[in-house]
Amino acid sequence: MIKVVFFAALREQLDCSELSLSSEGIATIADLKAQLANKNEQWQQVFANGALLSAVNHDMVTSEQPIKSGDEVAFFPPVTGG
Amino acid sequence: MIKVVFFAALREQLDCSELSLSSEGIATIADLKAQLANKNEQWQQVFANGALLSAVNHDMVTSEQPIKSGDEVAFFPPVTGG
Amino acid sequence: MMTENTYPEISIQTADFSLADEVALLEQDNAIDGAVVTFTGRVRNKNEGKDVTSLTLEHYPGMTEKSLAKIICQAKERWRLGRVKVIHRVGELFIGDQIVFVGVTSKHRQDAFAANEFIMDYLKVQAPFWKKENTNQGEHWLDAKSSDEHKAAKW
Amino acid sequence: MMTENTYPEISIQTADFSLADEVALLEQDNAIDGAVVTFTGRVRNKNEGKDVTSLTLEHYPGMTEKSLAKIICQAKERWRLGRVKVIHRVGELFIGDQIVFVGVTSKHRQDAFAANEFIMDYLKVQAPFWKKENTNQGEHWLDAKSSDEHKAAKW
Repeated sequence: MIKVVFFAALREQLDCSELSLSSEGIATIADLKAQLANKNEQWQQVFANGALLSAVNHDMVTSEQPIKSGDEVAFFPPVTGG
Repeated sequence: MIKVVFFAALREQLDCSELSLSSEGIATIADLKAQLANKNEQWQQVFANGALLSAVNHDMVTSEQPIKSGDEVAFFPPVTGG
Repeated sequence: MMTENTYPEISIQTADFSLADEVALLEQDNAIDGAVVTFTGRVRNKNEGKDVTSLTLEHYPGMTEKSLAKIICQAKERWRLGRVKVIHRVGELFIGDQIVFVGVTSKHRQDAFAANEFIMDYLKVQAPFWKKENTNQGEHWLDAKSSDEHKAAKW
Repeated sequence: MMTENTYPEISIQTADFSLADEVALLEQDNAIDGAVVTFTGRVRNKNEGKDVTSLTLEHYPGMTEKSLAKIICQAKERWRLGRVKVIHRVGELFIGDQIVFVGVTSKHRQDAFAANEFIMDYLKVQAPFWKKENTNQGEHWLDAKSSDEHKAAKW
């Protein structure tokens, strides 16, 4: 299983802060994104945003990043703290 | 009259913190320096130091700076505060 | 296991902090560092022409600490630093409230200035915090500024 | 006539100062500035390999205030600043004692960082202060550092 978490505007748009899904057929962040976008039109729209950032196990990564069962993957908008 | 003040190492080397002298024959800082250096060998040596800084009426100036009666002239080593 | 002391240089908290106490800790038993630079970020009453009433700060627990620890490490690699402390508040904050503190000591001022600004510039683009602005015209998530990307890129 | 308030942004004093109080004054009734940067310079226990016991700070009253006021003016011309405060102590100071404080507020952090470092860099080469170092090997006046000239020249 892969744990997926969402933050800030993204969490509100999806009305979802966390979900788990099977790692079957998911080799990279790009695969995971494609599968999530497939859920419905709303999710498709949200994941079409090229500015979204992703992290695996608390490290910022690119779409090519390999992922595996047990990983915690996060999607969120560009950060605005400080 | 011109008021002349000395600070820090310079004041200690000259063993003098303040003196007044006539502005006669003194048109610039360079003139004043030459006259002070003329006092004795000790003063000559001290004023031979090219790193000395000068100020007229609390503004840093160069040797060419004109001075006149009533001015307060200061000589001191490079500053080391902060 | 993560304990409270995993990242002693980093604190993510809802509570306010005391600048004086933080600087006292940076200076305590520290007679070798002559320079102390602090940055404090506060909630402003205006942003892009709108009247702000409060900010709500969200973050990604775990990743926040890890990303800040990485930024502090990079700063220590680049400059001769003594002590470092980074505090970031989360939750709802009001006008004039302190949001973030970065404190750095060093033997020399140039290192302290550079490292402090570096940490802030990277915090702004890499640490997972998000601000929702509450204004008299409603609430909205702030957009990231491209100027912040440029500041971080210049180091 | 010079009154105590001729230079409200500048204080030359033998007494110690409180970082917290100074920052509170910079922030008081100031909801437009989101960034506060402070620099504090302290007496170090070592300098160029010698064990320092204390420093004696001399200055040129009148010129000190005038030169600092000029530096602050230049900073305000160059960056969008809110409030500025510069404090410099004189007399005998011991290990760990605060020597100098520069506090700056601004709407934006970049201006606050740059202006604070600019003020310190210029104070170091233009404000008439001199340090006599008292060490276990006797006392001596400190020499100016050419690196300080270079720092000021780079602005």
